[in-house]
Amino acid sequence: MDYSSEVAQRFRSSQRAGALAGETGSIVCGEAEDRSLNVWVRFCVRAHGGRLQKVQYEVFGCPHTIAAAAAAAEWLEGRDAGALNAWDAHVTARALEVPTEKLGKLLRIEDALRACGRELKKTEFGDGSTNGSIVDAKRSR
Amino acid sequence: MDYSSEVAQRFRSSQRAGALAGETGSIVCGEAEDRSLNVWVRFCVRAHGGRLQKVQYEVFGCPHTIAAAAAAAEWLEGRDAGALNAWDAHVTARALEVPTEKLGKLLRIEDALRACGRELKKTEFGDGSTNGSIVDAKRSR
Amino acid sequence: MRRILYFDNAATTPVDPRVVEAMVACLGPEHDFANPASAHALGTRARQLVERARAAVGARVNAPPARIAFMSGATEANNLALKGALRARGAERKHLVTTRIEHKSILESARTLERDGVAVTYLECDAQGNVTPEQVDAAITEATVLVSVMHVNNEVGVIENIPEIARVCRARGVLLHVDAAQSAGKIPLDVAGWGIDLCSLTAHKINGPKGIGALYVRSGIALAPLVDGGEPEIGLRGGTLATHQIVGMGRAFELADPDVEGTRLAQLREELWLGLEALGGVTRNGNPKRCAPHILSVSLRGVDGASLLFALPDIALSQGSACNSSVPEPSYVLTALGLSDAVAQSTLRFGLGRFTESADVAYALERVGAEFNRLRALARGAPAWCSS
Amino acid sequence: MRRILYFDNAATTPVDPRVVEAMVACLGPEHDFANPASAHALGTRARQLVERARAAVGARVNAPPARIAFMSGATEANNLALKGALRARGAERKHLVTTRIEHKSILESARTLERDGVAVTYLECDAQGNVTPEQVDAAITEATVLVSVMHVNNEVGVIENIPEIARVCRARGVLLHVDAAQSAGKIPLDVAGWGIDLCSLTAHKINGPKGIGALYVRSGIALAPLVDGGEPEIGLRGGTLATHQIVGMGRAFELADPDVEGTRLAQLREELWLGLEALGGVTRNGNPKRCAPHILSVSLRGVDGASLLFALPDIALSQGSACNSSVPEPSYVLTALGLSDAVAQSTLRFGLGRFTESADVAYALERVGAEFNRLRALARGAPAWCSS
Ligand SMILES: Cc1ncc(COP(=O)(O)O)c(C=O)c1O
Ligand SMILES: Cc1ncc(COP(=O)(O)O)c(C=O)c1O
Repeated sequence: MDYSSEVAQRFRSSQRAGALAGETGSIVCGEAEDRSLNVWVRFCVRAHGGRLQKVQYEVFGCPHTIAAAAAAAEWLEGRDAGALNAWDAHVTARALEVPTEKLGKLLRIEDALRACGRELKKTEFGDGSTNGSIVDAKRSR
Repeated sequence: MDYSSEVAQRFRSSQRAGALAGETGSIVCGEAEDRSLNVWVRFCVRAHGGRLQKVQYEVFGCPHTIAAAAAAAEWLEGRDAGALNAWDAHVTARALEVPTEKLGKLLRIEDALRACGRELKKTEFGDGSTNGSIVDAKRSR
Repeated sequence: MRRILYFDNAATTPVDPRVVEAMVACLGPEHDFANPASAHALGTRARQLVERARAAVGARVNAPPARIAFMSGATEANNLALKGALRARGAERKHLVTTRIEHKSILESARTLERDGVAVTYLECDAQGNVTPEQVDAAITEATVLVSVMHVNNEVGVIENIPEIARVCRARGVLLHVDAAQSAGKIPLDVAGWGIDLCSLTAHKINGPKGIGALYVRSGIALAPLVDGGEPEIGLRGGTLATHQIVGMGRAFELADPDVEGTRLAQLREELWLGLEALGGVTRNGNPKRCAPHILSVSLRGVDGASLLFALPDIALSQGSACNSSVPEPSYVLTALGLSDAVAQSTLRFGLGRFTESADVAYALERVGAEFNRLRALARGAPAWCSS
Repeated sequence: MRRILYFDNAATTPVDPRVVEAMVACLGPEHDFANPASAHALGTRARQLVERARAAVGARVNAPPARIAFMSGATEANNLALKGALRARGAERKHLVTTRIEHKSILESARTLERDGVAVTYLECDAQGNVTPEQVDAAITEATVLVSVMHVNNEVGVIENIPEIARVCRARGVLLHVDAAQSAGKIPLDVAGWGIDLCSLTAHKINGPKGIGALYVRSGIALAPLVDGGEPEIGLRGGTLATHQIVGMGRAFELADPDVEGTRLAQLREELWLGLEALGGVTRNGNPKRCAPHILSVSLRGVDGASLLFALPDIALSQGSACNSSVPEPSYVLTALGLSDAVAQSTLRFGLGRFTESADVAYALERVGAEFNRLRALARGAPAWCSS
């Protein structure tokens, strides 16, 4: 298996890695998994005024999955909440030179982000009304 | 194919090798061949008073055949004419470490010597009466 | 290239410099490069070197050298053993017994034979990787021609009970083939004493060259050849003998020392295991009481093995058998031992070898520990299936 | 050992020191010894070396590298080509066309197929060793699956008309296999341009290592594998890739130069022939106008070749193909050319190579002349059959 240097760099990065805990403000999470693909991923975001102030990821999976989750978190941070629905696994797959047979794994990242987006919507469009409680949405196949 | 050092030495020897020509005295020859074994051999002897004074060989064949012919000529020289019938391919085969599958070639040497012996008998028991003419006996298979 | 610590000695080993020296002496214009089939003195010299190597190989595993046929490796030997033994029989019903945890070259040869109409029984192993002589006995039918069981499994290192399995095969009058690619020279192997009929050997797992191996064929056993040609090895395998390769194999078998080296490696392996066990969440695969000295298979639960490997570019390790396919399948061997897909995929195989030292084990422990901890922290919230 | 002049380069060649260097760089603990199938960086490095070698081999013979499968030599490649192509077909009537002067690995594979029910036509060659495209055309039937004709004959050096034979095969819709063991790197060979379907290659005839070769398989051709295993070469041949062997083959193919070296060898061969011819009683075998540069087959009439060889311990020569059996049979190749048994057995094959020099030719001429004269003097009175 060959990995691009961008995959390597993102895989190693600890920025935004791990759970988003001990934070004030509205935090929502979304996760997705696929046992047959050996993937699980969860994103947690703190949003304020419709903007994603902080995005963290947790992930179990192969290097491409981990790197793509890191890339997604970086891309999302600072954008407005709609970005959770806009993130495109195909674009990241291309950017990271992920082989097509692994696209299924990256689609679970999309799923987790969409789940996150739905949660955020529920919490009054991400305006902070859930006050620090973590809301979790899960999508599994 | 491995050859013993005795084979090597006799194979290389030029003593007694070649036709017996330009000799005075009674010369008789005997030859034998086997096309399927790729062997031809001829012995010529000059006998006097029932003794083989000189024995020469000509040979076409493999190293064992050539070495055995040389060995036969050496063994015969100086012996009495009966030795032409006594020479034993099996004994020489053992002495030269000739593989059994090659014994057939050495038996042609026996044949040539026996033919020689018969010729010699015809010429009044080898007492010189043919006066230098070469008498040839051939046995072929 | 930056120095990479080599912990993949079950995939292949570096060639011992003494073996390299012997090989090089059979290559160049001033060396013993001739064709061992040539009748001239240089050919004779090459032939002597080949025969000396054959004797060395036989001596190491207690097999009569005259019944050892050199060929391209254990893969070919395995193919020849199975296909050769089954095809040498007539058109009658034929049956082969083997196990689920054999090397691919056995399993795929068995599949080929199945397509040709041979019935094949694949024995299950227990959770520790062992098949029992009783299982073998129970599987043998009137149609059974051959039983093929590996001596040491290449993924988990488990040692099968070949002496007892051989006893069963002899009692039942069927042939026994043993794939000894991972055992010869590593642990005691007594081909003649145990009564093994066919035995596959290879050089490159014991610091010999890749591309050379051998099949021992007990006298009197008929095999249908795979590779025809003039002057075949023990009547079975044509082709120009690769003097340097054979000489390298001979030297490697001479140098291999199951006693001294085996003991040293088993100690290193235990050092490694104790260190990994201390990390928590690490389980060992294969029977720890019947384990080859050079293989340690561990599952680092809660992380994907591919990620762990990627995090450890400074250590050459593998997840199981050497295989660089882009989407790793969970290993069929680990699955046969009862591991879930996720745990199978969290498994690493450490292969220790002649050049592995205690300091290397310490370094590996530190690095593996650090990356394992980082990656499992990243997946702390993951569901239970990711680690069980 | 006393220095022996090597004139047996058709049996095998010394490995070029530059090739040895490349091989050694893939062996030791500090080298590129890893298993090319391993996923780690060292495996990747080995894989790259293998692929570079594959490209070099392909480039030398104009064959797409992706269709070249490495294996243990041309013997195995020949077996795979014939058995693989015929066995890949169903149970219908099947026919193979080949010639009487092929290498043993072809003829014995053909025999094995005959035993399995395949019909085989063995084409006769003319007195110069050539088979014609017309003969091939005439032999092809509706059942013909494969035609197998060697490019250069290993005993007499005759070059067969492969471009035209390939044209016939294409026109008739049958596969063509070419055994190029003696031609690749020696004379021009254009696998893709001529439209060859299957082509056997080996390293050790062009100063590469013994025990490594390859089969080119045109895209789209189905072959039944001989040696099953994981991660097979182009889906055809299992087994750990022997990095050092493959790298050695690649380097040997890179270094081979049919133009410059071929011209030099052809000149030496003519020097040798003129000298031998001048002895009288020496005839040349094989078409002198279509002759590989490195082979000269001559009959030294009136002496047994075994004796001539024995008289020349200082020159490594052979009577024909490498074969050290104790009772030499007259060569089937020479017999096919119409030589009598006696003349066939008076034949020597001179194999010239990279390290053969003009002074060596002069020495050989002197020595061969002297011993030939001595031995034929010894058999001057012999009957005509000994020399005709
Ligand atoms: C158990 C086992 N059998 C067979 C083989 C195949 O051996 P080779 O690489 O010599 O073909 C291997 C390793 O590759 C192995 O580990
Ligand atoms: C014409 C020909 N074909 C095939 C072979 C076999 O090649 P290898 O020695 O690589 O098995 C040889 C030489 O041995 C040969 O001369």
